[in-house]
Amino acid sequence: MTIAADEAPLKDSVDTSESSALPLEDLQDAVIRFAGNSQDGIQTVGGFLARLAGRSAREVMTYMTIPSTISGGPSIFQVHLGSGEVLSAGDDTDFLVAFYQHSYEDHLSSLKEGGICIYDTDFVEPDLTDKRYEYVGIPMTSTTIEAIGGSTKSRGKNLFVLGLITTIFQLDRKKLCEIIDRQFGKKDESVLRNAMLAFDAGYAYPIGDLFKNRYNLKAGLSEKTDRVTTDGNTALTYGLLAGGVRYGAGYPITPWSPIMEVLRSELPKYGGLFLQCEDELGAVSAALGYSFAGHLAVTGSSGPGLSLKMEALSYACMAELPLVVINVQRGGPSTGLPTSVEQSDLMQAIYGSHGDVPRVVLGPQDVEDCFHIALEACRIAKKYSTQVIILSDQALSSRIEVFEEPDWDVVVADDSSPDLTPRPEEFKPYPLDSLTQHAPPGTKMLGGKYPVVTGLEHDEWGHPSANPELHQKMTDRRREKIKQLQAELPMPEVFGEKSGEILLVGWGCTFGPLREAAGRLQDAGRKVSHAQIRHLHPLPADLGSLFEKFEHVLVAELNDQGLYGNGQLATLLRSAYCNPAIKSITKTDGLTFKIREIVAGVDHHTQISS
Amino acid sequence: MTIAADEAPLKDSVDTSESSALPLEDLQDAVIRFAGNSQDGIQTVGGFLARLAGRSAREVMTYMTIPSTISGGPSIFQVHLGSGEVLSAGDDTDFLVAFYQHSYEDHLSSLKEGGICIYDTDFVEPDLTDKRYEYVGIPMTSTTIEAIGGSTKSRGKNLFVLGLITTIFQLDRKKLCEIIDRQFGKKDESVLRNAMLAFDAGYAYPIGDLFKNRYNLKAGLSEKTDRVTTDGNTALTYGLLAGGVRYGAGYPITPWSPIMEVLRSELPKYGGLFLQCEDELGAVSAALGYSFAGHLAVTGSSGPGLSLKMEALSYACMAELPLVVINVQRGGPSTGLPTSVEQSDLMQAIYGSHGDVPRVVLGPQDVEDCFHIALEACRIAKKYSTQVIILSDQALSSRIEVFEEPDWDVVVADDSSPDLTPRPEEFKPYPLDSLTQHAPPGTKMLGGKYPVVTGLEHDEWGHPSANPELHQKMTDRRREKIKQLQAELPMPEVFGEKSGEILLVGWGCTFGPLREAAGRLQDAGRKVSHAQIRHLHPLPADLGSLFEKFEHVLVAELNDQGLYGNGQLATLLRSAYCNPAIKSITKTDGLTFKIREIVAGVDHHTQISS
Amino acid sequence: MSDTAVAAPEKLTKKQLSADHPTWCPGCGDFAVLASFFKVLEKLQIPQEKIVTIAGIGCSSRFPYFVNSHGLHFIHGRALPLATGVSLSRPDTHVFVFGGDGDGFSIGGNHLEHCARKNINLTYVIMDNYVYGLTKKQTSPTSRIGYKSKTDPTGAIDRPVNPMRKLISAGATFVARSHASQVKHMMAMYERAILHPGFSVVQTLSECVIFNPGSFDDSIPRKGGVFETIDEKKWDDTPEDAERHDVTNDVSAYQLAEDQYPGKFGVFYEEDRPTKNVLEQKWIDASQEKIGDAKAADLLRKRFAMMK
Amino acid sequence: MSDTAVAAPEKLTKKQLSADHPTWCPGCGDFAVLASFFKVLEKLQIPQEKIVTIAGIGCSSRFPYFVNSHGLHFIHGRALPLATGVSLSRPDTHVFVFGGDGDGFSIGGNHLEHCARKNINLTYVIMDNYVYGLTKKQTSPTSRIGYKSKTDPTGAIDRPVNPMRKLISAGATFVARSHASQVKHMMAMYERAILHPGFSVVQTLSECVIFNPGSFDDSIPRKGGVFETIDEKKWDDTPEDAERHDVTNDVSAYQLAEDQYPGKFGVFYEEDRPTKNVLEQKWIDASQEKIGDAKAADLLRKRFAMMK
Ligand SMILES: Cc1ncc(C[n+]2csc(CCOP(=O)(O)OP(=O)(O)O)c2C)c(N)n1
Ligand SMILES: Cc1ncc(C[n+]2csc(CCOP(=O)(O)OP(=O)(O)O)c2C)c(N)n1
Ligand code: SF4
Ligand code: SF4
Ligand SMILES: [Mg+2]
Ligand SMILES: [Mg+2]
Repeated sequence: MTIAADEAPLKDSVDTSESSALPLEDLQDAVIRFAGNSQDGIQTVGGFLARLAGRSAREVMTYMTIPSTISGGPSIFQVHLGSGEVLSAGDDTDFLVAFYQHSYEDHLSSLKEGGICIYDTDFVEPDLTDKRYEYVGIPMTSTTIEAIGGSTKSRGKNLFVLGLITTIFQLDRKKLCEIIDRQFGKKDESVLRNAMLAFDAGYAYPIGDLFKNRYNLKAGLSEKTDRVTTDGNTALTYGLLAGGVRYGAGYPITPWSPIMEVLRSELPKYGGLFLQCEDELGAVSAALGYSFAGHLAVTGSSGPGLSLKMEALSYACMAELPLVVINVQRGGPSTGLPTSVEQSDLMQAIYGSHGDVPRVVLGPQDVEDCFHIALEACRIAKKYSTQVIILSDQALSSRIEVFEEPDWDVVVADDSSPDLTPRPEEFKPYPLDSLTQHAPPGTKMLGGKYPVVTGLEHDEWGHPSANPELHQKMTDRRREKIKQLQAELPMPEVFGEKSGEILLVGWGCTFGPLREAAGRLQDAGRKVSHAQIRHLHPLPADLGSLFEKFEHVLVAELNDQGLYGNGQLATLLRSAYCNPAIKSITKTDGLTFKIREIVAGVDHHTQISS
Repeated sequence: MTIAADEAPLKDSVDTSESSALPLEDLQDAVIRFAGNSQDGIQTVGGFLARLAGRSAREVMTYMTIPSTISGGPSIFQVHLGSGEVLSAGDDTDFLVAFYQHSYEDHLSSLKEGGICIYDTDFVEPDLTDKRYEYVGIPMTSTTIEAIGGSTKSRGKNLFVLGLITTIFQLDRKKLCEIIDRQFGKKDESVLRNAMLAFDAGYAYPIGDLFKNRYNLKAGLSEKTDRVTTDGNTALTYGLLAGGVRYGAGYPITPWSPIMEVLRSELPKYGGLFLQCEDELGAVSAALGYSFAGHLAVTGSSGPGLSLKMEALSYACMAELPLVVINVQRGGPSTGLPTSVEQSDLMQAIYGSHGDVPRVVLGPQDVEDCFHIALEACRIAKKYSTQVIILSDQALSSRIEVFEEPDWDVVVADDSSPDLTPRPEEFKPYPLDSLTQHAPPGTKMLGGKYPVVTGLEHDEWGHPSANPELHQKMTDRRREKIKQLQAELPMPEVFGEKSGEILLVGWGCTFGPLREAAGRLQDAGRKVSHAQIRHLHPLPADLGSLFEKFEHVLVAELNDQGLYGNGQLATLLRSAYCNPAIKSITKTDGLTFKIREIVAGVDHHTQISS
Repeated sequence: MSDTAVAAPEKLTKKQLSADHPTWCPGCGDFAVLASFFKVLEKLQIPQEKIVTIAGIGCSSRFPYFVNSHGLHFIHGRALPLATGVSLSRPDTHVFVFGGDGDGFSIGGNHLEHCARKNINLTYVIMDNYVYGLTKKQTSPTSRIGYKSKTDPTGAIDRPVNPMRKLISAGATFVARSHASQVKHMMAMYERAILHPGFSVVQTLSECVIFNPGSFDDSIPRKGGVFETIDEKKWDDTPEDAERHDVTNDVSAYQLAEDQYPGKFGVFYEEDRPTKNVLEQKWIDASQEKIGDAKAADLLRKRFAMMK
Repeated sequence: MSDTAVAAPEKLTKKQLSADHPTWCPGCGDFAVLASFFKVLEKLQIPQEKIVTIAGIGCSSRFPYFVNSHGLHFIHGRALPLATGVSLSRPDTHVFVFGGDGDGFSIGGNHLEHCARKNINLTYVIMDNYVYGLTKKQTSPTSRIGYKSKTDPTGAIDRPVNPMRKLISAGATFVARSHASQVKHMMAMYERAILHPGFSVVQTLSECVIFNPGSFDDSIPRKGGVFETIDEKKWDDTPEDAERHDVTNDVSAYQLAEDQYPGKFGVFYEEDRPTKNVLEQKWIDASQEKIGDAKAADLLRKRFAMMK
């Protein structure tokens, strides 16, 4: 059953007249938090709203929590919809939709003063004497059951709420129906019917007596109404495909698994394949097998799995085999907080392998950037025959954002089959003075001598040697090629003036909160700028001189301050530039930064020192 | 057959009268390099000379190279004997003993001008026109064969040379015979007899026409003649035993294997055991099993194996299980230069695991210190329930030095059996405000609730929790206990003034060359001091203020300068103190520093900036 | 595991043994495994403080949280070597390892094999649901060919591990197979495994009702399947006995394990071979006898004298 | 490995195939393995540039340096998964893996098992010397009980791995055993292994003359031992044939492997089962057929349309 939106079974008789009589209030943006249990399908609803934003010239950012028990448990999905730029999922919420008493109790404090708590009267008994908020009680569960017919119990409550939100916020019902149809249309006929019944029950729910207003989310700046709505893991995955990755190997782990699952399904279409291995050691080895065979390959994992790949990554450096490595970071140490965000694997990415192992580390700053960083990683890995680690994280992995579709004719990599052109007699796989790619199997060696790729120190021909001068020269070679890359890296974009009192510096998923914080401080009259560093190792060459133009360089990161009071990126920056203006704002509570935490950190450092 | 020295089969008729007629030259110290093949037993001879030094109030340091092929190959053993402090194996040599043409050709340049090349006329044809050196040709091989009787071929040549050296340097023949006897006395009777025959043939060799002098190595400052002569691996191993380690697990790898081999043989005597595992992942896991069971345990490896332990070490941090971890570093990346020295695993030791993983890293500065650092590691691991990584290296592992026997009544740890005293109801394994040890299996929990040790974030009782504040607090706890250790660490000993122009800083095996270089520069009138850092992470608390008192803080390390021009320790120090006076002297040629390389590095940095 | 009959002063009950309420999904097979384990512990009356439950990572590996005993929740795939450390160094404890098919046969497959050949004294229960549960439905090494997972959207193609054969050939000294839907059978298997001196393993089919529902219906009689148990030789010289399975014969055990879907249930193999625990202890005893009552300091002093 | 009969234009000779002179100790068994490998390659005339030799770490694992072909010397224990990557992504090449008992059965034991069940198309020669050679005489997983090594000064106590049983139960599709002192036998085994389509393994006893001298004398006739070869079934309906070994029967193969010292030599097991290479290629072909001649950009465009 496929129902085009205009054929959607919304009965004409649905009476929305009463609620449409409410006065309209214009909103620039709104933060809505759905709080329930993971089984309630609130992610689905959140995803629909995000996708609608992508189709209706609005911006969106989402945030969700995942219960740590297998059988599910309390979970939230927060949607920040806006007409201007939406940079974070919002510190505080304007609307709280509470499904259960625990949802209400745990999340009420997230509401701004004057915010509205919409609750399910079938499960929640709010304390109406708390006058900081407004309360709207609706029998969500029973109304849904009534609408669908008793059998399916409370399933569908999420779509009831979606209907409700649609009417409250004057959302585009037709587009939403299309989106619902695409999700459920492929399933059993009854599934779509029930979904639409629940949706309509919410849409038609008489809210006239309950709300003071209806709301109008103004259309955004972007003209485009055909933008892409997706999460960071998905963006990253397709970036790899666009970048020319045709082979991959991995082992499941949260939150990396979705990347490997999509690659496993997609790669055969591209003539490649993804191998699920027995463990991460096998996975990185198989990936290096592809590289040796002449392909651009990927492996990845999350923290614990990355630790297991460190020995083979040391080999890859010595053998100069190209490889893209994904680490979707989560809370550590050890199994830690597997479904929370943290940025504590940066040092490991750079320094985790034994020996002097120069390699490249990149950090995408938002969902769209996951796509572009993946492309860049592919390019760098190939050009420099090096390993590029992409540090994504749990927040980026599951967060939904809207962005413009890439220009495929520009971004898609050329033919990525192995280069088997015969190599001339004088071919050296590791010349001291230039970049090269090794000769993969199948290549004829015209000089008659075939090469062995090795993890032992070796001469220019790849032949093992323990000659002291050679080890020095080859160490130089491995370092200098990464410095050559460094020379071509762009400086990070600076938001605000290029000199001033404070430069806020961050990396990865904290882009939004940092930029918002900078904006807020600028509005308050302070000379604050912001730069998000996407090239973490090597750092862009002129970064040190940018830093010198600020009184304070405050590096905000979701990791620990360590033994010397510096977060991981701050440690790197301080050591590279020896600039005591570089200070840290860190935390490890498994949550992303709130704007006010950054502002507080700025106040702290600038008061201390002024 | 056990021959006491005075019964040694040295015929009275051996005529040493002729050579004893040579004039005696007093020497403060002498560097002798034996260059041959690994099969020639030159290590044995070097070891005998070192042991003799330990017994005769002289100082010694040795240095050897190991051939990289299994079947053996060119190899050297260098002995630096001295009456004063002997800090390095010597940049240049006074005497070269060349067994083969290749030995002569490869090592002639190691001789100081005027140095003496003693060569085997059966194999070597030197270029006598090179007047920089003196030459003494002796038919070592044929004389040995003659002495022993043809059957054993050139075996025994090493002892012939030892005899020769004994007579040239007026060494204590009686003590040497005791040492030879101890080595060979347990074997077949003929082995000892042949050894003594060869030794005596060398001892009696008529050198009167060949040498201008005989030499007298003056007795040293130390009164002691019963000091210990051993290598770094051995010293470390017995340090662990003295420190209370009773259980261990590992997997073989050069140069770590000797430690596990000795532990495997020794531990049963102490009531414990060492487990050879299927791989390094199994080994670190088994070691954590012992820790959980209430024992002090050790695991170890070299670079590649350490990489494999990184995941489990992240667990150990989260679970707060005590563990001593040895890394006998070698040249990297990957398999690299397995029999060369390098200090390139420091960053990995500190930052190699995923997540924020505070742990302790120590670096012994000489062979004696290997023993004491091991003791200290045991103490810290137990007291702070933490993981202590000891970074030894290939040079320390095989280098022989002389030192005083420890005072066993002081150093040996008390009873190391698990603490199974019943725990009271209020017992918390991870209290926010104090150090504790977990309750090992077998402990009665008087409150009736039994604990689970976990790698998930947890509350004070060890119960998993994803509570944001708790994760922050527990991260603080894990960091602060290491900072507590930091507060009790002693400052490194400073050689020279506590302020001045230059502070030379190093860690690990470079102690000797750095101190010698500092001495040489001081002699040349420069204000140079030296400090070797043994506590690498955390660093002693006041290090930063020491550094401020010097114009230049030059950190010399055997690793690469990295992307920003800083070696690994320098990177840490710069980031901790943001002191731009901290600069690097680095190299990676698989060899230890020569004094002149350090002096050149000092000149380079002080010229650049002055 | 052996030496279990030591009775605790107060009687150990299921109530004392229960810790957190399991976080498994309602209907998960693992509940029954836990319940059976409790019952066997009640029966054997092992002192509570001597019970040690160890696990890696997975749904099944959360087991230690649900047992009120000393426990350790380790990293993925390495529970066995960790447990080896406990077993070898603390012969006074009773070491149990629990885990899933991914933990045991995929990432942990090599440790399993070496633990088996070394015959480490412990009991290992593999809760096999033919899928990665915790990470939400990827193919596991025991997933059947054709099984549709997130990593095999068109159906699994790799030949699965045959757990019984793997264990028998690796040298495990007690190898059995049971089913979470058969509490009595499970209890019997666990009890025998615990009483076996050495490395004892019970693969227990335990349905993942979320990601692999119905996977074991073929072996559940009330769902129309057949629960075929192994008829063990009684050595009673009857003609019937000739047909019965000799659990000490590794080749017939291997043969018996040929068909694994649904396969047979019961003890496949049992062998009396000295444990590594005993062999190492012998060496320790011999060494200690040799040194007499020398203390650590004496031993060290003596050794250092040799280095002079 | 399969598909090997493609003749190269110029004839491939041992001379062309030789690279560095091996650094093995004089007398090491590995020399003979290398020589036999050269002879088989000469016979099969695989194009030189299509030969890929891959190894982990160990004395035996230095093999690739001695063969003038594309080669890779990897890290300890992981040669098989690396070779898997090459085999799956480059069906035009011939992938050979060489290594020792430590590399293959200790640290690499799990990869071996999973490579076997997945039936990756490659040929693996294990040069088994019952010891760790490169690291100088530690006990290996195949060291015999009682063997005195640096890690078992009083003699090894752990039951060794039974390589044939391990391989058969893991699902390797060609499992054979040979001896470095028997060049003709080795050549026959290697040739059959190479011609076998799928995962083929030849355990080859190869004496370490330095650390385990005389270890295989029991199986060397000129040293008074017995070299007992497997008498394979000829399917000729003779009464003698009933006694012969059916290489397609995994249970009798398993049984045949019971005694491993000195054990039997020859092919224990051979099975015709689709390789993972073929199965994955089928999926690739089906996927590509479905998408017609869509280019990468088209596929991406289409996918992104779904995200709007
Ligand atoms: C090193 C590492 N790799 C991967 C993971 C992710 N992971 C956790 S459990 C698991 C597999 C779970 O399957 P199984 O062992 O069968 O247990 P089940 O959940 O089915 O009971 C995986 C892959 C991890 N935690 N650590
Ligand atoms: C991760 C790691 N662990 C350990 C080693 C050390 N190592 C190198 S080869 C080897 C074992 C060699 O034995 P085997 O595989 O039997 O080969 P052989 O030398 O006997 O031919 C070991 C333990 C290493 N290189 N890397
Ligand atoms: S996901 Fe499956 S295995 Fe995990 S608890 Fe739920 S039912 Fe059990
Ligand atoms: S040590 Fe042994 S295995 Fe290694 S090359 Fe020598 S003889 Fe061969
Ligand atoms: Mg499972
Ligand atoms: Mg071997």
